[in-house]
Amino acid sequence: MLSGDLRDRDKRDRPTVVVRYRPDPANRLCLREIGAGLEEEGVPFRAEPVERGQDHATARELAYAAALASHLGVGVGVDAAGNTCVHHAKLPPDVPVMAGPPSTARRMGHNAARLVVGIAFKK
Amino acid sequence: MLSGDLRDRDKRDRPTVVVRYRPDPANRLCLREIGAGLEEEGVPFRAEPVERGQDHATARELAYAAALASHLGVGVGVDAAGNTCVHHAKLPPDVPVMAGPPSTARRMGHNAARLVVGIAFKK
Amino acid sequence: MTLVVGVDIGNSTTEACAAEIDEDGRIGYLAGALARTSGVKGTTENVAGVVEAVRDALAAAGRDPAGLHAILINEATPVISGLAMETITETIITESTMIGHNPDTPGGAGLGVGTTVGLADLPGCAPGSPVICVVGAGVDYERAAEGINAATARGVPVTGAIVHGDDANLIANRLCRAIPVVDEVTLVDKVPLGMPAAVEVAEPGRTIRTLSNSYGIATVFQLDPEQTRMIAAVARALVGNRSAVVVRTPTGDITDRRIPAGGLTLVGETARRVVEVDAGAEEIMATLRGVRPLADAAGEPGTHVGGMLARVRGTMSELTATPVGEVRIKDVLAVDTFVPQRVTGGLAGEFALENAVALAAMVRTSRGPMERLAARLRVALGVPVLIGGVEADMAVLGALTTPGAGLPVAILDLGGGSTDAAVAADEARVESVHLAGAGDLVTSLIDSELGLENPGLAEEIKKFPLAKAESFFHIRMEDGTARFFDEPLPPDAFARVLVLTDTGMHPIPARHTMEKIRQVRRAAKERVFVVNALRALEQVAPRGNIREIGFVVVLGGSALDFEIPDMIAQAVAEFGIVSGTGNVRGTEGPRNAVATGLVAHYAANAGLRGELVDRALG
Amino acid sequence: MTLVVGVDIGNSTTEACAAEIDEDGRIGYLAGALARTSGVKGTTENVAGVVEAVRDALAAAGRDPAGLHAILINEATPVISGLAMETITETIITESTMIGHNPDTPGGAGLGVGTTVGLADLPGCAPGSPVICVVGAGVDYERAAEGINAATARGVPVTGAIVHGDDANLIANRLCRAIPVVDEVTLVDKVPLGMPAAVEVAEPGRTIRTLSNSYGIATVFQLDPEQTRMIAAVARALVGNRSAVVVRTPTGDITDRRIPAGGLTLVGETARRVVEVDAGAEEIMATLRGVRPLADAAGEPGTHVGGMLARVRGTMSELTATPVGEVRIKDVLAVDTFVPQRVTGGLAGEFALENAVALAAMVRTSRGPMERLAARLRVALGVPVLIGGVEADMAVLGALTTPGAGLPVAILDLGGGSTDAAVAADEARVESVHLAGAGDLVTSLIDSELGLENPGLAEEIKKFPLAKAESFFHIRMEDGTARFFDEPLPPDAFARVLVLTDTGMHPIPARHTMEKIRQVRRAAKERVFVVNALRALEQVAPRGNIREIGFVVVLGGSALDFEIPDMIAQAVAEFGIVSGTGNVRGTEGPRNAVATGLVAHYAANAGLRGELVDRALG
Ligand SMILES: Nc1ncnc2c1ncn2[C@@H]1O[C@H](COP(=O)(O)OP(=O)(O)O)[C@@H](O)[C@H]1O
Ligand SMILES: Nc1ncnc2c1ncn2[C@@H]1O[C@H](COP(=O)(O)OP(=O)(O)O)[C@@H](O)[C@H]1O
Ligand SMILES: [Mg+2]
Ligand SMILES: [Mg+2]
Repeated sequence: MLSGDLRDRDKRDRPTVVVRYRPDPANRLCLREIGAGLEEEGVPFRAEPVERGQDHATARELAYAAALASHLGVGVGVDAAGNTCVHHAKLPPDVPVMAGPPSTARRMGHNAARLVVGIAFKK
Repeated sequence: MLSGDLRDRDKRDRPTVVVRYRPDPANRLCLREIGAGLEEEGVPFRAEPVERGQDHATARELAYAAALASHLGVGVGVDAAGNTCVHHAKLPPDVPVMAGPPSTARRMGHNAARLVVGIAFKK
Repeated sequence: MTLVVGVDIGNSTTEACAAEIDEDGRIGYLAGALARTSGVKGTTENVAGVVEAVRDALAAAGRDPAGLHAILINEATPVISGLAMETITETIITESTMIGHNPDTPGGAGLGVGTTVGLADLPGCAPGSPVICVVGAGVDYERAAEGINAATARGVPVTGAIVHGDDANLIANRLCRAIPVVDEVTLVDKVPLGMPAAVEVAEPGRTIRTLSNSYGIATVFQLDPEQTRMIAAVARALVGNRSAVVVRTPTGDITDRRIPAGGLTLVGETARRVVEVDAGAEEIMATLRGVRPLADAAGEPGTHVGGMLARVRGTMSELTATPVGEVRIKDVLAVDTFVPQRVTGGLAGEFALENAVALAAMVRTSRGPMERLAARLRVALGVPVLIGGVEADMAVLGALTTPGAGLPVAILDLGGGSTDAAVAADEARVESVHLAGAGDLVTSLIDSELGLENPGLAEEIKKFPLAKAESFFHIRMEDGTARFFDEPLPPDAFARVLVLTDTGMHPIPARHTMEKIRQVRRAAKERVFVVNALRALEQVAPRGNIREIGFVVVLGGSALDFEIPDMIAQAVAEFGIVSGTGNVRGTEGPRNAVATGLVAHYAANAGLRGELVDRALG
Repeated sequence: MTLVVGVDIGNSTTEACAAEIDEDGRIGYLAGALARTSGVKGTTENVAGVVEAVRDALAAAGRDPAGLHAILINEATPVISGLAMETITETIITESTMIGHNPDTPGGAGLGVGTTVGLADLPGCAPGSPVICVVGAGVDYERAAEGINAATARGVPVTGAIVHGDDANLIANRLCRAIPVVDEVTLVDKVPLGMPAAVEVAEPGRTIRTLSNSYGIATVFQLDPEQTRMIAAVARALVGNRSAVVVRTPTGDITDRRIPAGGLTLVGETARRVVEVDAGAEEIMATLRGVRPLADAAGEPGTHVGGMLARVRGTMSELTATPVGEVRIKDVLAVDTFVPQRVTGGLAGEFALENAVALAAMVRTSRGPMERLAARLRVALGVPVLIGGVEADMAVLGALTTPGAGLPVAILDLGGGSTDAAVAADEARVESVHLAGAGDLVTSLIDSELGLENPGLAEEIKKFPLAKAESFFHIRMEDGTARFFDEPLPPDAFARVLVLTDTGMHPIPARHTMEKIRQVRRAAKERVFVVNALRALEQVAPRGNIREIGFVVVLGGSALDFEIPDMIAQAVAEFGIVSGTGNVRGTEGPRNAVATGLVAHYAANAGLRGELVDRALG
């Protein structure tokens, strides 16, 4: 288990928010908006398509897995339709920080960043 | 990988500092002292003997693995002689927070706790 | 054995003290109780609250109400307070000379100076002369960055940008040449184009240095001394900001206007003085000291202060069923405060902290309703109701049951509407005073200074310590200690300042830091209670000399506060007298003094009992 | 074209301004430079600093030193300052009545009252009477908890504990009945046994309520009013603590002693007044206003203030090679401050904040050394050295090169040792004043109020903003913004307050919160610079009326501060005049005014040049 954890950590030597998404043309704009929200707040992130076999994961499941993989403990999940969810590694899997439809993607990016920065969420 | 992480998380539903130690009569007192330091600061912890095959790990390696396993990101490692090391999951593996001989065990416990609480270390 | 209950009807709280008195007048205190005062103090509406407090006290004492001999209520001079607040300054921007708001995430750092040009017009700009790019609503950050980069490539020095969206860093990160970018300028369309402008953004954690300095603006726009005089107010308004824009329009201006609030006429027993409300609290209080004791106060009709006092007077008249003409204002407390207000003419929802004056006024009404109340109470409870001694005398008697308190004693009763004080050299000679301003004024200052518009939350902020949720599993308290939780906090608490009430943690929906809220809270308490405590002691002390008082006993609901007693202790420490929070009967803390005093008075005057009962029944 | 360099030798900094002047007296400014002043201002030690500044200015201007026509230095009246601080209160505990320290982790919560008993003696206690258990050094927490539980089981009510080690929660967690536990009492062996005692611990984030209240202590120990008067100081000393112990010993006492610091004699030109230093800064400054202008000041021999002024005078005499008897103190600035000091007689290393007074004294020395310095400089640089106009006149000339500044102008030169001001209705009539107290006093107040004993760190705290390391990868700045790092911060920065200097982040090794350090820093700046700015303007303003000044230009090293200019702007805002930080020649900011003024003066007085050169050479 130790070695497994270490291998995983090699990938994440830099502290980043992890964005996990289902590769789908329908959510491409969302991804850009999430990234914009994170960038405007000055928090580094990396976006990763989901691995094979995870094609049925919901935005929340993706967000939670992303949070666990994040050095900063914060993850964003994006489903095929562009619904987003923000999660934190220290929260129970079924209690995400927030979630929303595609139209809220930019705000989700801001708030994922603010979770890291520790300032109050953007409404 | 997601499921692996989740299984690991089942064990640690409560946020705790993880103390990993080599089971050895020589370090029993140290463990008690580390626990005392953590308890006095009011931070929950759990102590786990190392798994088979890890018998050669140093205090620092144990501490880092413990930090990764900790919901709070803070781990303490204790080697067979009672040397202790405090580590944080967000630090590089070879840069522990602090380490010391058996006589400093109580202080290491205090400081592992303070790492969580976010107050300055005890000298 | 005679079973009696002393009852004190306060503006906010009705307190009861149950006791048995033996043949020799020795008192066995049984229990205390309290209830919310129903209706306005001294009116027949109070019956419900009194009945509740009496019932609870008897229940706590384990005594049958049927055995009750009498209810003792005090001969209160109903003292009722009113509050009003008036803004006395106003910031107005004519044309758009200044954008002084503080977006969370401006981009870049430094100072840029040039002529304002819309993004779409950049291609038409001639190389060589510096410009400030204005990016309107709906423009994507990539397009904005491309447009600016293209202009730079053509030799047009773009030195700064003013942006509608929350895009400053997105744009700044995509530029070939770093420039300061101010974003979230909601009314960006109103920024005049073709005008000289300057954009400044400070490094994180710092404040701007050029545009908040008159000579900085003068340097940027090459102003002469006369022109510099005109823009001094702009610089002043920008002090303390992290980012700012100044556009030089031909007639643009910003003014710091004083709103004529009107004159307050203070009528003393021998003198009469008028003071302008916008002169501030210090001036008003100094004038008041000059005419004291106050007989009445009036505001100039047609002015803000006129309206203010008319409102207070009207409310009092209504509550006490007294004709408006007979309502007399017997004390006034003025407090300087500030109110966050939206700047007229601002382009980005700028707020300015405007100065304001809060006035608490205290009105003394006639004794009339007390007698009617006693009659109603007798009907409701079926026992004799005696109107006992004067409230202040009773409070002194009750306070003296505090262990360690002795004569000469002064009491300070910190209530909701008024701060009352009394001094007794011995138990017979009591001097008392009722001052306007107490707990409710503190609550209302907290509410307005933090811009909460939520008095319930302000009351909680007053009464309970703060904390900040630093993660989902721990909070940090005002004193720096951390507390851990097994269950995650709700997301709406995250990174927010919380008030730790006895019914749970409540997030404060405002952008203030914990330290700021703490400061506002403590300053409000200082300005009301420390000021009033000293004012009150000064007025009741023998020869006005506080040092001649031996013991100060602090009483009342606000004495339960977690920091007010410490503040008062510190303020009177220099007089070298014993001062502390009362502990009535060694058990009740600062509560129940008047109710206890009524029982003590009754026991001591056993011989008069028959007469008093007769009077109450008569 | 004539190449000259104007040089201003300040207490801390030597500034140079290189310029070319044409036949018609038109000036072409080339470059400015600065160097640390070598040695004491106005002495021949300054040569090295001047040579460095001149060389740097010429290099920056790209000019050959061989072409230099003359060096212009100002006719400075050397003004040197001295600092001293004296504690005027002292807290002494006789016998061990009180343990007022604040351990990080006390255990339990609430109040316990009983007789003090050593852990080993618990088995001998009779059931029924409450005890406070005293746990000595080296006792294991499990043994302590077992002992207390055994006693409780036998019916001995153990109501609180006083513990040597950092064990409070370890013990409290193992008890069958919850009690308050105060730990880390280093001298626990000195706690008297067999005495009535009370232990109080507040909930996290709160402060104690009973032992910090005189009547609370009176209730606990059943004191009468006379006894209560005796313990009032104990309650006062415990205000604001999270935990405390009070032991009632027969003769125990705590006193708040005022240390007689001695009298300060202020000799004015027409009057002479004596003021006691322990009366505080306000009294001293009021007395000073009464005798102004000050001719000299003296301290009562054999007292603290006597020693203080003797030290200042001695240092000045040594530095300036003037006989002690000829050193005259021309201004004094007194500032109230406090110093954390260990309490005499404390049992747990208690600290108390003692009041102190800091005095800055300004001494004017004779002009003598300037002439010698000019001669040495001529030798060192091989060019004529001209002693130009008066420093204040030159500063005004230089300040007027600030864009937007006009007449009537006042300058405020905020230096290291002194705050200098000058006012000019026109360029010929300049009034000036030199006041004691500036940047160095701010640094020393920060150092002592925070108990740092590290002036270098205090200087950094003065000059740079603070942040707190909240994790290994981010810090939070004073204004709440966070900054992220890719590399982890060093462990010694963790959870510490950092000062963000230009050479990196330095952890502050003290237990103060960021807010506390910020407050101390800002208060020190206010008390020195705002006070001195107003004092200075008042003294130079026409008819003492600041409103008659048109423009205030703030200059000097301390005007580079990130918050002092804002503070001064705010303080003079109410006078409705233009005020801001200078921007000499539109480029130099608040630096280089005197050096620039020297050049301007030289150019304007072209006709006098020959004469001046002769004088300098003569
Ligand atoms: N625990 C508390 N902490 C701080 N303030 C309190 C507390 N309880 C009551 N108060 C304040 O006390 C005031 C009412 O005091 P009280 O003595 O009951 O008034 P009155 O004498 O007018 O009936 C209110 O302003 C209320 O906010
Ligand atoms: N960047 C800065 N921020 C704040 N204070 C500064 C800065 N630079 C210098 N100072 C302060 O300026 C003072 C020296 O001012 P200066 O004008 O050089 O003195 P002088 O005129 O006596 O030579 C010192 O107290 C120093 O701490
Ligand atoms: Mg932004
Ligand atoms: Mg402890």
